[in-house]
Amino acid sequence: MGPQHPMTHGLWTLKIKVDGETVVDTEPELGYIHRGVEKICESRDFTQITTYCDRLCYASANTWSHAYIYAAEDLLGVEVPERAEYIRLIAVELQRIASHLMWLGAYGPDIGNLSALVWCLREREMMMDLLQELGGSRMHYNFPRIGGVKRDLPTGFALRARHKVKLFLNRMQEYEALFDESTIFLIRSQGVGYTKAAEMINAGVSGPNIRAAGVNYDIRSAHPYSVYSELDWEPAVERSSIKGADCYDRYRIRMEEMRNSANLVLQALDKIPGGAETYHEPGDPKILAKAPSRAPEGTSGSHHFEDSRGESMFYIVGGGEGRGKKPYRVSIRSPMFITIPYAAKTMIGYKVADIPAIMGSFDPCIGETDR
Amino acid sequence: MRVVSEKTQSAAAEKMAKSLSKMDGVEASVNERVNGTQTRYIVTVDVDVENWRATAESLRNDHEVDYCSMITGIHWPESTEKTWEIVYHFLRTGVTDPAIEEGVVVPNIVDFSKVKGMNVPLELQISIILGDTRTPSVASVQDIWAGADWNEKETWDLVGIVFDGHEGMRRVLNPHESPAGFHPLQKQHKLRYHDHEEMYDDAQGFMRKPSDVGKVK
Amino acid sequence: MASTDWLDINGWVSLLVGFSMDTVHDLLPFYQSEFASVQPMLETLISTSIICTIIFGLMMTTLLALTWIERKFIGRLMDRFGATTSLRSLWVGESGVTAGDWWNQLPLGIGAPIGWLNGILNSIAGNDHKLETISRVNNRGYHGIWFLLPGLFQNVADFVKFASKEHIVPEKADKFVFEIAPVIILATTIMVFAFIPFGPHIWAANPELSLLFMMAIFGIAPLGVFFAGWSSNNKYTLIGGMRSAAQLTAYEIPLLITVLGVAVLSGSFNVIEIVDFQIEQSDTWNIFLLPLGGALFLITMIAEVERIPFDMPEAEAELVEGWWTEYGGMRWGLMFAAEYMRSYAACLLFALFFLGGWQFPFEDTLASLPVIGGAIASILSLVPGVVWLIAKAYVLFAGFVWVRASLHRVRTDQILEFGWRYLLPLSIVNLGVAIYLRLEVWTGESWPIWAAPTLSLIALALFIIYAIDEDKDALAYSRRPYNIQASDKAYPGKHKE
Amino acid sequence: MSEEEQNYSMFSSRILVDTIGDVSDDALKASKMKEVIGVLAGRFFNWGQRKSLFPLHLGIKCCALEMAAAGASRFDAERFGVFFRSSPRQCDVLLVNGPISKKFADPITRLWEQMPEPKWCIAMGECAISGGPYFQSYNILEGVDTIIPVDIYIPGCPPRPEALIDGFGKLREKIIRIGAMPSHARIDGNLPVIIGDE
Repeated sequence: MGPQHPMTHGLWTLKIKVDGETVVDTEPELGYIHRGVEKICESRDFTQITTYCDRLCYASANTWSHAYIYAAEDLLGVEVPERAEYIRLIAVELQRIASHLMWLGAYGPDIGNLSALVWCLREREMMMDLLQELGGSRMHYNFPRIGGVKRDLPTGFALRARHKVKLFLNRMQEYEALFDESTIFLIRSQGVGYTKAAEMINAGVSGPNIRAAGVNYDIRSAHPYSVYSELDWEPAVERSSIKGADCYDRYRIRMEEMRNSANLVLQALDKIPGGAETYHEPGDPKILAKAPSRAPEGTSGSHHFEDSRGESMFYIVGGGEGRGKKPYRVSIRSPMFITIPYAAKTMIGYKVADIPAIMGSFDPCIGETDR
Repeated sequence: MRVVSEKTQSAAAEKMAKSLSKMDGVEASVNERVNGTQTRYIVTVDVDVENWRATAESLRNDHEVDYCSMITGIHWPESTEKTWEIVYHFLRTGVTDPAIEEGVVVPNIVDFSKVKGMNVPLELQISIILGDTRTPSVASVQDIWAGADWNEKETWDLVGIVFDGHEGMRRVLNPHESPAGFHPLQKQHKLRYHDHEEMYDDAQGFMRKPSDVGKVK
Repeated sequence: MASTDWLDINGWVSLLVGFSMDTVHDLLPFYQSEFASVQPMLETLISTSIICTIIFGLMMTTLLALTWIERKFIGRLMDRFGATTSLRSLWVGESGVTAGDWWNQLPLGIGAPIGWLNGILNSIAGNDHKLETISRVNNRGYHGIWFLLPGLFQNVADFVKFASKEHIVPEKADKFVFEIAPVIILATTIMVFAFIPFGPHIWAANPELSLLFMMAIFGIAPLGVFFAGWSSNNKYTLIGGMRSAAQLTAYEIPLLITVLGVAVLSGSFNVIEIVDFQIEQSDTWNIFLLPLGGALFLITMIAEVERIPFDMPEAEAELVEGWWTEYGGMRWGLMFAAEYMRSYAACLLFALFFLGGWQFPFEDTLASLPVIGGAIASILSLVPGVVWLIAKAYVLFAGFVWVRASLHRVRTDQILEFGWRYLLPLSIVNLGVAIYLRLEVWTGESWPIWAAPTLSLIALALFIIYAIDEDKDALAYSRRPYNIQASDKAYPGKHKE
Repeated sequence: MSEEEQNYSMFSSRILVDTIGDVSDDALKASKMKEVIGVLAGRFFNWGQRKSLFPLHLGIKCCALEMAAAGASRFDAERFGVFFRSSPRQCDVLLVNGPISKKFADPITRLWEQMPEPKWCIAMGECAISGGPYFQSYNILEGVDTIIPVDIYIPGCPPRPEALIDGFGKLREKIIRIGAMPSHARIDGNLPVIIGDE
């Protein structure tokens, strides 16, 4: 199947050996949009790399640029003002909602319901409007800066954000009516694509896919990196089936994560220091700390980040060509690059019709996979 | 939210570093990293190539490091003391399958604020330094961490580091027909237009140097 | 006795043809006796061809609206507009770019009316019209006038484009079968309409066993589907063809048994007599007597025309476009049209078998009202029955579209299991009910007063009970999962065992 | 007619005359019927061609999401007869929305060759136009027009859905100008349209 195939959510090939309608063996084939970002980053300044990180995953741009920014701050040793951390958290969680909505919208046609796609994209537009107010662009925001954020919350953002997030929480009941109360969806998604927790951890799978299997491992709580520890929330955990997490559990966990993220956004809007309504000019020390632009030879920085698809990571070695203005090596850890081979193996033994159901439930994003 | 306290993490990191340093060819230390507003402790380990396999097995068995996050290969052609460096990033998650009681799964909810012992989440950064060689090679840990499988494939594909004992090594990102020995992240491969500085400042290329005549613009 | 309708097309045509033949016979200077011998045959031939043309035109024109209904309705269900292509864009160009007053290029000034019409439309719905301005701003095809039917001509444009596309036959395909498959599908699908009476006097052919004939022809198209899937030499199409063959054979049998129940109840294999039985003799639509049969017929028909949730043969997710992946251009357009014709035929058959065909709902009840009854009856008698029939078909098709927009796709094995294990026994039960009603309850002139209300109330109660159970089940599934924030304990769903 | 002309049909008056034959051609010339057919039929088929443009459901990178958003409820591309089909046999427009890597050059060329004439190609986004931010990469072609003739360029990273819809509008205007010509037989001098470059 592929590279041009409705199942793939992107551009990759899944070589499938079928016996009648039953899948016997699978092998993924990646690299169709391999762009060599890691090589290009070696010849860019630390600030220029953010745009490439935005374009790593087209469904969740903010999470990737923030992952890079945290690693770069780890490399350059920057203390970030707290207000900037809150603004980042708001941006990341809104992006997480948008990404999960995109997944849900893409998962509807996988099982044959087109209206789910259109509805989810309709709600995604609201989140993108909010992010557009922050970042200025529609998809690739280039929002975070080393040491802070590009811009403060615009005036009236809190009001609109609260209103839209609450509206979204109401609209989620529509999806649950469309998916959960449809027996056809249940018999399609339940009992296919079982995955076990320990097996997934050993295979490098993380994020919602592992939380669907009944464990609450979350980078945000295991390796706390932002102001998540100051907000009142818990990572959503799905009670999986005995044989492991199936597609229905992975669907449920993402719905729960959307609720969690909405809850986080609302809390952060309340708790943000200085209040959500005060506006600081760009470059104000309250939202942007001074950061060195050079990293000496041999220093390295790394950071584990809870992406909307799993654990994303950047490892940056400073002191490259350009006498430290540019990194010597930037290495990107993409969750889906590790997850897709594992997901391809989980669908052995199921029907051909289950391939989109199983593959889509892992939320593949090829932009980050091929880099 | 209940998160891992920094004290617990640093104590566990010290413990692991101490016990790792006992092995020969291994120097482990704990360094403190500040990211954002939080402080975290990373166990950084330097391993010799020949001890890597034994170290990996002890990590998996004695220290329950169960999650291979990333494998990075770095090429240092100009550097004096090292030509190749392989950096492993591991996580210790302490994730186990949830228990099953009377036919219903009971999710294991770990309270990260009071984890102890082997369940404390940890970050490891292991670096292996290779001397000047044409064929850098290191033992594969594919069978220890299944997550290392495609990481090693990618590292060989992009950087050209050979993993001994790796099953089914193939190109995953570059095209299959790309020439043997072409590993784009090695430093001798330059980017397109890498010496055309004016690619940035004048896109039309009015200020082209005479040396650029004939070069693709 | 047969139900009557003033729109007596068959009668008129036969009258016209007979009259013209008689005049020809009279005007013939010689060979009059020989002509008289062949005259009946000639009349039948000519009148049948005329009738077939009329029926075909009627079917195609109404089919146009069918696709329009689908696009508009599903668009509205998805908060969209659906296609809004208006015919006006044919003579005014594309958002400002026109080819000038092209009608002046026509010779002899025959394009003058078009220019005149365009002038009028511009004066009425030109850029000074506020809706027109809004439409220009968001670049919509709506031009403020309802009779331009925004979107209706999208299908015209599509088919014109299909006609002008290149025809590609895959290199390794079986060329003959590849070419013959669309012909089989389309021909059999159109042939079905020959036996569908659009009214008491609007039918192309009316054999005694038209019901059996129709069902037999309706079952040929899967063969063409299988041909198409096999001959394209493509894995997706082959799998799609296989699925289609399996699914359609699995659903033909319950369909036929359900239709047999209808035939038993109405005591005839002739469609027109079935409708007349509902209208004249029993004064009750079959849906009130055989509600189970109606549900079975609808489900099996949705499966037969391969619409969601039973559209495994063209499942976009795993098989790219199913069995017609390799078809492009006009062949694909024809098969596309054949799909809609099958849906249209399904709706028409349901209306004929269960909804009293060309009768206005509760016509007799309204006509029997004390005061206004006569007026209503006279008004209704003015409206030809074909209008009611097609209206019922459209409503049913809107139901199909609704189902498509709100349901997911069922897996192949689940489809077959559903067909064999549930629909087949239910259809046999339905047949038993029909036989019982016909033999025991049917008095010969009319149904006893309790029959229809009791049966429909029983069916309604059963459906409500089932629906409530269904909802409980779904709620049990969709209860919040085990979550630290969730207060309620998680419910171990069925899939957890 | 030559072999390749038999594959597609341009539906000007010429094809009708060819099918009818020379004798009737004279008759048609004598009566002004030929002009009528030419103007009416050509215009009719041109209208049908430009009013139903089916793009291929091919998502390469970021712009694929904007493509999906253009089909969704806020920017409703279906209003203008833009339906996404999954099979290249049934499509008119190849919407290239992302960088073309060396590995994907062959498949996308095959997709382009699988589409029946007349067909158009829209390069959406910087990556498809010139390689975009990856113009320096070792694995990315500098624009899709190095392998496929492109009709419409839509700049932006990614372009907004309005820009995509406007691109389809520009493509319609182009079809009015040059007619439903097959892609390889298009007359020289009809330059590709660049959105925003009036």
